[in-house]
Amino acid sequence: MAVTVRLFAAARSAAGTSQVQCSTGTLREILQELTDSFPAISQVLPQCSFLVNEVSCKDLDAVLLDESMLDVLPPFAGG
Amino acid sequence: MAVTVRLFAAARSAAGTSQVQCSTGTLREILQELTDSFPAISQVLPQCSFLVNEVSCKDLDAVLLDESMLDVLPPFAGG
Amino acid sequence: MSKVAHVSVTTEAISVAQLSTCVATPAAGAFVSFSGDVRDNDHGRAVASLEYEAHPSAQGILEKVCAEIVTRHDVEAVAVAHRHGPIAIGEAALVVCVSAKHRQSAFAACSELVDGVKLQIPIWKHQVFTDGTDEWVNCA
Amino acid sequence: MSKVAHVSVTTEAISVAQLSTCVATPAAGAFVSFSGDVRDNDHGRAVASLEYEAHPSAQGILEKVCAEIVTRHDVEAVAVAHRHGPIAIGEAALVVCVSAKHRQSAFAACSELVDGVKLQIPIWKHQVFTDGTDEWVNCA
Repeated sequence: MAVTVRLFAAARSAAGTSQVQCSTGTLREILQELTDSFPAISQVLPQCSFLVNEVSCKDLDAVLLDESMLDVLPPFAGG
Repeated sequence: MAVTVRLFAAARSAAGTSQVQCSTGTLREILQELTDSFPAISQVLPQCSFLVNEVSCKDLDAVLLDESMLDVLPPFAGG
Repeated sequence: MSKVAHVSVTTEAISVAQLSTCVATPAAGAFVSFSGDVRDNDHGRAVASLEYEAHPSAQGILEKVCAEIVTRHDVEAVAVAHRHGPIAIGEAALVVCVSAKHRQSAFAACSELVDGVKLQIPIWKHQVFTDGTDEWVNCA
Repeated sequence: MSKVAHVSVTTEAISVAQLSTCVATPAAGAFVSFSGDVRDNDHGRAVASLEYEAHPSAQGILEKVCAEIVTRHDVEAVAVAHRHGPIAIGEAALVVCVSAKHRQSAFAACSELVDGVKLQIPIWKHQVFTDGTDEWVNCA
Protein backbone atom coordinates (compact mmCIF):
# COMPACT_ATOMS: atom_id res chain seq x y z
CA MET A 1 0.00 0.00 0.00
CA ALA A 2 2.23 2.83 -1.23
CA VAL A 3 2.20 6.09 -3.16
CA THR A 4 5.14 6.93 -5.41
CA VAL A 5 6.26 10.53 -4.83
CA ARG A 6 8.38 12.23 -7.46
CA LEU A 7 10.31 15.28 -6.29
CA PHE A 8 11.47 17.93 -8.75
CA ALA A 9 13.96 20.78 -8.71
CA ALA A 10 14.16 22.51 -5.30
CA ALA A 11 12.04 19.76 -3.70
CA ARG A 12 14.45 17.10 -4.95
CA SER A 13 17.45 19.15 -3.78
CA ALA A 14 15.94 19.55 -0.31
CA ALA A 15 15.18 15.84 0.00
CA GLY A 16 18.37 14.65 -1.64
CA THR A 17 16.38 12.16 -3.71
CA SER A 18 14.12 12.32 -6.73
CA GLN A 19 11.66 9.56 -5.79
CA VAL A 20 10.33 8.08 -2.57
CA GLN A 21 7.54 5.76 -1.49
CA CYS A 22 5.01 7.05 1.05
CA SER A 23 2.01 5.43 2.74
CA THR A 24 -1.41 5.88 1.18
CA GLY A 25 -3.56 8.54 2.80
CA THR A 26 -4.64 12.11 2.26
CA LEU A 27 -2.35 14.53 0.43
CA ARG A 28 -1.94 16.34 3.77
CA GLU A 29 -0.75 13.14 5.45
CA ILE A 30 1.70 12.34 2.69
CA LEU A 31 3.19 15.85 2.81
CA GLN A 32 3.58 15.44 6.59
CA GLU A 33 5.39 12.14 6.01
CA LEU A 34 7.71 13.88 3.54
CA THR A 35 8.44 16.62 6.06
CA ASP A 36 9.15 14.06 8.77
CA SER A 37 11.56 12.20 6.48
CA PHE A 38 13.21 15.28 4.99
CA PRO A 39 12.98 18.28 7.32
CA ALA A 40 14.61 20.61 4.74
CA ILE A 41 11.66 20.09 2.38
CA SER A 42 9.39 22.05 4.75
CA GLN A 43 10.84 25.27 3.29
CA VAL A 44 9.79 24.26 -0.20
CA LEU A 45 6.44 22.46 0.19
CA PRO A 46 4.33 25.57 0.99
CA GLN A 47 5.23 26.97 -2.44
CA CYS A 48 4.61 23.76 -4.37
CA SER A 49 1.75 22.59 -6.55
CA PHE A 50 0.85 18.93 -6.87
CA LEU A 51 -0.12 16.42 -9.53
CA VAL A 52 -1.89 13.21 -8.60
CA ASN A 53 -1.61 10.72 -11.43
CA GLU A 54 -0.66 13.65 -13.70
CA VAL A 55 -3.73 15.74 -12.80
CA SER A 56 -3.50 18.94 -10.77
CA CYS A 57 -4.69 18.48 -7.18
CA LYS A 58 -5.29 21.40 -4.83
CA ASP A 59 -7.28 19.54 -2.17
CA LEU A 60 -5.15 18.60 0.83
CA ASP A 61 -7.91 16.22 1.91
CA ALA A 62 -7.84 14.25 -1.33
CA VAL A 63 -7.09 10.58 -0.66
CA LEU A 64 -4.30 8.95 -2.63
CA LEU A 65 -4.86 5.25 -3.20
CA ASP A 66 -2.33 2.46 -3.59
CA GLU A 67 -0.10 2.83 -6.65
CA SER A 68 -0.96 6.51 -7.06
CA MET A 69 1.78 8.83 -8.23
CA LEU A 70 2.25 12.21 -6.59
CA ASP A 71 4.43 14.85 -8.30
CA VAL A 72 5.73 17.70 -6.14
CA LEU A 73 6.27 20.79 -8.32
CA PRO A 74 8.07 23.86 -6.97
CA PRO A 75 7.23 27.24 -8.57
CA PHE A 76 7.98 27.21 -12.29
CA ALA A 77 10.84 29.30 -13.66
CA GLY A 78 10.86 28.59 -17.36
CA GLY A 79 11.75 31.06 -20.08
CA MET B 1 14.67 83.62 -60.52
CA ALA B 2 13.74 79.95 -60.09
CA VAL B 3 12.84 77.32 -57.53
CA THR B 4 14.02 73.75 -58.03
CA VAL B 5 11.18 71.31 -57.45
CA ARG B 6 11.98 67.66 -56.75
CA LEU B 7 9.13 65.22 -57.28
CA PHE B 8 9.09 61.84 -55.55
CA ALA B 9 7.21 58.58 -55.99
CA ALA B 10 3.59 59.11 -57.11
CA ALA B 11 4.25 62.82 -57.74
CA ARG B 12 7.14 61.97 -60.05
CA SER B 13 5.05 59.31 -61.80
CA ALA B 14 2.22 61.79 -62.38
CA ALA B 15 4.55 64.47 -63.77
CA GLY B 16 6.73 62.07 -65.72
CA THR B 17 9.82 63.84 -64.41
CA SER B 18 11.74 63.94 -61.14
CA GLN B 19 12.84 67.56 -61.20
CA VAL B 20 11.51 70.82 -62.66
CA GLN B 21 12.20 74.54 -62.34
CA CYS B 22 9.34 76.80 -61.26
CA SER B 23 9.11 80.55 -60.79
CA THR B 24 9.68 81.99 -57.34
CA GLY B 25 6.55 82.85 -55.40
CA THR B 26 4.37 81.42 -52.67
CA LEU B 27 4.12 77.68 -52.19
CA ARG B 28 0.51 77.97 -53.38
CA GLU B 29 1.60 79.65 -56.62
CA ILE B 30 4.28 77.06 -57.27
CA LEU B 31 1.83 74.18 -56.74
CA GLN B 32 -0.55 75.89 -59.19
CA GLU B 33 2.28 76.13 -61.72
CA LEU B 34 2.97 72.40 -61.27
CA THR B 35 -0.70 71.61 -61.81
CA ASP B 36 -0.79 73.75 -64.95
CA SER B 37 2.27 71.98 -66.33
CA PHE B 38 1.27 68.46 -65.26
CA PRO B 39 -2.51 68.10 -64.91
CA ALA B 40 -2.20 64.51 -63.59
CA ILE B 41 -0.34 65.75 -60.51
CA SER B 42 -3.52 67.41 -59.22
CA GLN B 43 -4.67 63.98 -57.96
CA VAL B 44 -1.53 63.62 -55.86
CA LEU B 45 -0.75 67.12 -54.54
CA PRO B 46 -3.61 67.33 -52.02
CA GLN B 47 -2.12 64.34 -50.17
CA CYS B 48 1.48 65.60 -50.23
CA SER B 49 3.68 67.20 -47.61
CA PHE B 50 6.43 69.64 -48.55
CA LEU B 51 10.01 70.43 -47.65
CA VAL B 52 11.49 73.83 -48.42
CA ASN B 53 15.27 73.63 -48.29
CA GLU B 54 14.88 70.34 -46.40
CA VAL B 55 12.61 71.81 -43.71
CA SER B 56 8.95 70.88 -43.41
CA CYS B 57 6.64 73.65 -44.69
CA LYS B 58 2.88 73.58 -44.10
CA ASP B 59 2.18 77.22 -44.94
CA LEU B 60 0.82 77.65 -48.47
CA ASP B 61 1.55 81.37 -48.22
CA ALA B 62 5.25 80.85 -47.49
CA VAL B 63 7.36 82.60 -50.11
CA LEU B 64 10.09 80.59 -51.81
CA LEU B 65 13.04 82.72 -52.88
CA ASP B 66 15.41 82.27 -55.79
CA GLU B 67 17.46 79.05 -55.61
CA SER B 68 15.14 77.50 -53.05
CA MET B 69 14.52 73.78 -53.26
CA LEU B 70 11.00 72.39 -52.87
CA ASP B 71 10.50 68.66 -52.27
CA VAL B 72 7.06 67.21 -52.96
CA LEU B 73 6.46 64.16 -50.74
CA PRO B 74 3.46 61.88 -51.27
CA PRO B 75 2.19 59.92 -48.24
CA PHE B 76 4.89 57.66 -46.83
CA ALA B 77 4.58 53.89 -47.15
CA GLY B 78 7.73 52.52 -45.56
CA GLY B 79 7.99 49.29 -43.61
CA MET C 1 0.87 23.88 -42.51
CA SER C 2 -0.68 23.68 -39.05
CA LYS C 3 -0.68 27.04 -37.32
CA VAL C 4 1.34 25.46 -34.54
CA ALA C 5 4.32 24.78 -36.78
CA HIS C 6 6.83 23.57 -34.20
CA VAL C 7 6.91 22.86 -30.46
CA SER C 8 9.87 21.33 -28.67
CA VAL C 9 11.26 20.89 -25.19
CA THR C 10 14.79 19.82 -25.93
CA THR C 11 18.32 19.55 -24.59
CA GLU C 12 19.70 20.64 -27.98
CA ALA C 13 20.72 24.23 -28.77
CA ILE C 14 17.85 26.39 -30.08
CA SER C 15 17.87 29.59 -32.12
CA VAL C 16 15.69 32.14 -33.88
CA ALA C 17 17.44 31.27 -37.14
CA GLN C 18 16.31 27.67 -36.84
CA LEU C 19 12.73 28.31 -35.70
CA SER C 20 12.02 31.19 -38.06
CA THR C 21 12.16 28.78 -41.01
CA CYS C 22 9.26 26.86 -39.41
CA VAL C 23 6.90 29.84 -39.60
CA ALA C 24 7.92 31.15 -43.02
CA THR C 25 5.05 31.44 -45.49
CA PRO C 26 4.46 33.73 -48.47
CA ALA C 27 1.09 34.71 -46.97
CA ALA C 28 2.78 36.40 -44.01
CA GLY C 29 4.32 39.85 -44.12
CA ALA C 30 5.22 40.20 -40.45
CA PHE C 31 7.64 38.04 -38.50
CA VAL C 32 8.25 38.63 -34.80
CA SER C 33 10.65 36.58 -32.76
CA PHE C 34 11.77 36.39 -29.16
CA SER C 35 14.92 34.86 -27.76
CA GLY C 36 15.36 34.58 -24.01
CA ASP C 37 19.08 34.09 -23.45
CA VAL C 38 20.92 33.04 -20.34
CA ARG C 39 22.48 36.09 -18.67
CA ASP C 40 25.80 36.37 -16.89
CA ASN C 41 24.15 38.07 -13.91
CA ASP C 42 20.92 38.01 -11.94
CA HIS C 43 19.84 40.58 -9.33
CA GLY C 44 23.38 41.94 -9.60
CA ARG C 45 25.07 38.63 -8.79
CA ALA C 46 27.50 37.01 -11.25
CA VAL C 47 26.22 33.69 -12.61
CA ALA C 48 28.82 30.95 -13.17
CA SER C 49 26.55 28.28 -14.64
CA LEU C 50 22.95 27.24 -14.83
CA GLU C 51 20.71 24.40 -15.68
CA TYR C 52 17.02 24.00 -16.49
CA GLU C 53 15.01 20.99 -15.40
CA ALA C 54 11.83 19.99 -17.23
CA HIS C 55 8.88 17.98 -15.93
CA PRO C 56 7.85 15.14 -18.30
CA SER C 57 4.60 17.01 -19.03
CA ALA C 58 6.41 20.14 -20.32
CA GLN C 59 6.11 19.26 -24.01
CA GLY C 60 2.35 18.64 -23.73
CA ILE C 61 1.77 21.84 -21.76
CA LEU C 62 3.73 23.84 -24.31
CA GLU C 63 1.60 22.38 -27.10
CA LYS C 64 -1.56 23.43 -25.23
CA VAL C 65 -0.29 26.97 -24.68
CA CYS C 66 0.43 27.27 -28.42
CA ALA C 67 -2.91 25.80 -29.47
CA GLU C 68 -4.70 28.34 -27.30
CA ILE C 69 -2.72 31.30 -28.64
CA VAL C 70 -3.46 30.56 -32.31
CA THR C 71 -7.21 30.52 -31.61
CA ARG C 72 -7.03 34.04 -30.16
CA HIS C 73 -4.76 35.79 -32.67
CA ASP C 74 -4.86 36.18 -36.43
CA VAL C 75 -1.51 34.55 -37.11
CA GLU C 76 -0.20 32.31 -39.87
CA ALA C 77 2.08 30.20 -37.68
CA VAL C 78 3.86 29.96 -34.33
CA ALA C 79 6.96 27.99 -33.38
CA VAL C 80 8.35 27.54 -29.87
CA ALA C 81 11.32 25.78 -28.34
CA HIS C 82 12.36 25.58 -24.70
CA ARG C 83 15.75 24.14 -23.90
CA HIS C 84 16.61 22.28 -20.71
CA GLY C 85 19.72 20.76 -19.18
CA PRO C 86 22.86 22.85 -18.73
CA ILE C 87 22.94 26.02 -20.87
CA ALA C 88 25.99 28.21 -21.40
CA ILE C 89 25.85 31.96 -20.73
CA GLY C 90 24.61 33.77 -23.84
CA GLU C 91 22.76 30.77 -25.26
CA ALA C 92 19.00 30.73 -25.71
CA ALA C 93 16.68 29.04 -23.20
CA LEU C 94 13.42 30.01 -24.92
CA VAL C 95 12.77 30.92 -28.54
CA VAL C 96 9.39 31.95 -29.98
CA CYS C 97 8.72 32.85 -33.63
CA VAL C 98 5.40 34.08 -35.04
CA SER C 99 4.34 34.94 -38.57
CA ALA C 100 1.20 36.90 -39.42
CA LYS C 101 -0.28 39.02 -42.15
CA HIS C 102 -0.08 42.10 -39.95
CA ARG C 103 2.46 43.18 -37.40
CA GLN C 104 0.05 43.93 -34.54
CA SER C 105 -1.11 40.30 -34.44
CA ALA C 106 2.46 39.04 -34.67
CA PHE C 107 3.67 41.21 -31.77
CA ALA C 108 0.65 40.41 -29.58
CA ALA C 109 0.82 36.65 -30.18
CA CYS C 110 4.59 36.47 -29.63
CA SER C 111 4.48 38.51 -26.44
CA GLU C 112 1.51 36.57 -25.02
CA LEU C 113 3.09 33.27 -25.95
CA VAL C 114 6.24 34.15 -24.03
CA ASP C 115 4.13 35.18 -21.02
CA GLY C 116 2.08 31.98 -21.27
CA VAL C 117 5.17 29.80 -21.43
CA LYS C 118 6.74 31.49 -18.42
CA LEU C 119 3.56 31.11 -16.41
CA GLN C 120 2.51 27.60 -17.38
CA ILE C 121 5.42 25.47 -18.43
CA PRO C 122 6.68 23.12 -15.68
CA ILE C 123 10.36 23.95 -16.00
CA TRP C 124 12.77 25.01 -13.27
CA LYS C 125 15.99 26.99 -13.32
CA HIS C 126 18.97 26.36 -11.10
CA GLN C 127 21.70 28.99 -10.94
CA VAL C 128 25.19 28.65 -9.52
CA PHE C 129 26.86 31.97 -8.70
CA THR C 130 30.55 32.75 -8.95
CA ASP C 131 30.71 33.01 -5.14
CA GLY C 132 29.82 29.31 -4.94
CA THR C 133 26.23 29.76 -3.74
CA ASP C 134 23.30 28.48 -5.77
CA GLU C 135 19.54 28.93 -5.99
CA TRP C 136 16.41 27.53 -7.55
CA VAL C 137 14.86 30.60 -9.21
CA ASN C 138 11.44 31.70 -7.86
CA CYS C 139 11.89 29.36 -4.89
CA ALA C 140 13.18 31.68 -2.18
CA MET D 1 28.33 50.25 -27.56
CA SER D 2 25.92 53.05 -28.38
CA LYS D 3 22.35 52.02 -27.68
CA VAL D 4 21.60 52.77 -31.32
CA ALA D 5 23.84 50.01 -32.58
CA HIS D 6 22.99 50.12 -36.28
CA VAL D 7 20.83 52.20 -38.63
CA SER D 8 20.81 51.79 -42.37
CA VAL D 9 18.72 52.69 -45.40
CA THR D 10 20.20 50.45 -48.02
CA THR D 11 19.62 48.75 -51.36
CA GLU D 12 21.36 45.60 -50.06
CA ALA D 13 19.48 42.59 -48.68
CA ILE D 14 18.73 42.82 -44.95
CA SER D 15 17.94 40.12 -42.37
CA VAL D 16 17.27 39.46 -38.71
CA ALA D 17 20.30 37.16 -38.65
CA GLN D 18 22.54 40.04 -39.70
CA LEU D 19 21.08 42.72 -37.43
CA SER D 20 20.72 40.56 -34.35
CA THR D 21 24.50 40.38 -34.05
CA CYS D 22 24.54 44.19 -33.73
CA VAL D 23 22.45 44.15 -30.55
CA ALA D 24 24.03 41.12 -28.87
CA THR D 25 25.42 41.82 -25.40
CA PRO D 26 25.89 39.61 -22.34
CA ALA D 27 23.95 42.16 -20.26
CA ALA D 28 20.75 41.45 -22.22
CA GLY D 29 18.53 38.45 -21.63
CA ALA D 30 15.71 39.36 -24.03
CA PHE D 31 15.97 39.75 -27.79
CA VAL D 32 12.96 40.74 -29.87
CA SER D 33 13.08 41.13 -33.62
CA PHE D 34 10.71 42.15 -36.38
CA SER D 35 10.98 41.42 -40.06
CA GLY D 36 8.53 43.03 -42.48
CA ASP D 37 8.68 40.95 -45.63
CA VAL D 38 7.30 41.68 -49.07
CA ARG D 39 4.08 39.74 -49.60
CA ASP D 40 2.81 38.11 -52.75
CA ASN D 41 -0.59 39.74 -52.35
CA ASP D 42 -2.13 42.98 -51.13
CA HIS D 43 -5.86 43.57 -50.51
CA GLY D 44 -6.40 40.22 -52.23
CA ARG D 45 -4.59 41.21 -55.42
CA ALA D 46 -1.55 39.22 -56.60
CA VAL D 47 1.66 41.25 -56.56
CA ALA D 48 4.14 40.64 -59.40
CA SER D 49 6.92 42.96 -58.28
CA LEU D 50 7.57 45.95 -56.12
CA GLU D 51 10.03 48.65 -55.42
CA TYR D 52 10.68 51.06 -52.56
CA GLU D 53 11.88 54.60 -53.14
CA ALA D 54 13.71 56.51 -50.38
CA HIS D 55 14.02 60.26 -49.93
CA PRO D 56 17.64 61.38 -49.29
CA SER D 57 16.66 62.32 -45.72
CA ALA D 58 15.49 58.78 -44.86
CA GLN D 59 18.70 57.73 -43.12
CA GLY D 60 18.74 60.81 -40.89
CA ILE D 61 15.06 60.44 -40.00
CA LEU D 62 15.58 56.78 -39.11
CA GLU D 63 18.47 57.75 -36.82
CA LYS D 64 16.23 60.28 -35.07
CA VAL D 65 13.43 57.75 -34.59
CA CYS D 66 15.92 55.31 -32.99
CA ALA D 67 17.50 57.95 -30.77
CA GLU D 68 14.08 58.88 -29.45
CA ILE D 69 13.07 55.27 -28.74
CA VAL D 70 16.16 54.46 -26.67
CA THR D 71 15.47 57.43 -24.37
CA ARG D 72 11.99 56.10 -23.60
CA HIS D 73 12.68 52.39 -23.07
CA ASP D 74 15.08 50.48 -20.85
CA VAL D 75 16.90 48.69 -23.65
CA GLU D 76 20.49 47.66 -24.21
CA ALA D 77 20.56 48.23 -27.96
CA VAL D 78 18.44 48.70 -31.08
CA ALA D 79 19.32 48.03 -34.72
CA VAL D 80 17.22 48.95 -37.75
CA ALA D 81 17.54 48.54 -41.49
CA HIS D 82 15.14 49.63 -44.23
CA ARG D 83 15.78 48.39 -47.73
CA HIS D 84 14.87 50.30 -50.89
CA GLY D 85 15.03 49.66 -54.62
CA PRO D 86 13.42 46.54 -56.09
CA ILE D 87 12.72 43.78 -53.54
CA ALA D 88 11.74 40.21 -54.40
CA ILE D 89 8.64 38.61 -52.87
CA GLY D 90 9.51 37.08 -49.51
CA GLU D 91 12.50 39.30 -48.88
CA ALA D 92 12.65 41.74 -45.98
CA ALA D 93 11.91 45.45 -46.44
CA LEU D 94 12.25 46.42 -42.78
CA VAL D 95 14.16 44.67 -39.98
CA VAL D 96 14.27 45.80 -36.35
CA CYS D 97 16.19 44.08 -33.54
CA VAL D 98 16.15 45.07 -29.87
CA SER D 99 18.01 43.69 -26.86
CA ALA D 100 17.05 44.44 -23.26
CA LYS D 101 17.42 43.05 -19.78
CA HIS D 102 13.71 42.31 -19.64
CA ARG D 103 11.28 41.15 -22.26
CA GLN D 104 8.60 43.78 -21.67
CA SER D 105 11.00 46.58 -22.62
CA ALA D 106 12.25 44.64 -25.62
CA PHE D 107 8.74 44.01 -26.98
CA ALA D 108 7.57 47.57 -26.35
CA ALA D 109 10.63 49.18 -27.92
CA CYS D 110 10.58 46.91 -30.97
CA SER D 111 6.88 47.41 -31.61
CA GLU D 112 7.05 51.19 -31.16
CA LEU D 113 10.12 51.41 -33.34
CA VAL D 114 8.32 49.63 -36.17
CA ASP D 115 5.33 51.96 -35.75
CA GLY D 116 7.63 55.00 -35.67
CA VAL D 117 9.45 53.94 -38.82
CA LYS D 118 6.21 53.35 -40.71
CA LEU D 119 4.86 56.73 -39.68
CA GLN D 120 7.93 58.90 -40.07
CA ILE D 121 10.36 57.50 -42.62
CA PRO D 122 10.11 59.17 -46.07
CA ILE D 123 9.97 56.00 -48.11
CA TRP D 124 7.44 55.03 -50.77
CA LYS D 125 6.26 51.68 -52.07
CA HIS D 126 5.30 50.97 -55.67
CA GLN D 127 3.50 47.73 -56.46
CA VAL D 128 2.93 46.12 -59.83
CA PHE D 129 0.11 43.57 -59.87
CA THR D 130 -0.04 40.43 -62.00
CA ASP D 131 -2.92 41.97 -63.97
CA GLY D 132 -0.54 44.68 -65.20
CA THR D 133 -1.90 47.52 -63.07
CA ASP D 134 0.25 49.31 -60.54
CA GLU D 135 -0.10 51.59 -57.53
CA TRP D 136 1.81 53.79 -55.15
CA VAL D 137 0.74 52.46 -51.73
CA ASN D 138 -1.19 54.92 -49.49
CA CYS D 139 -1.65 57.23 -52.47
CA ALA D 140 -5.13 56.41 -53.70
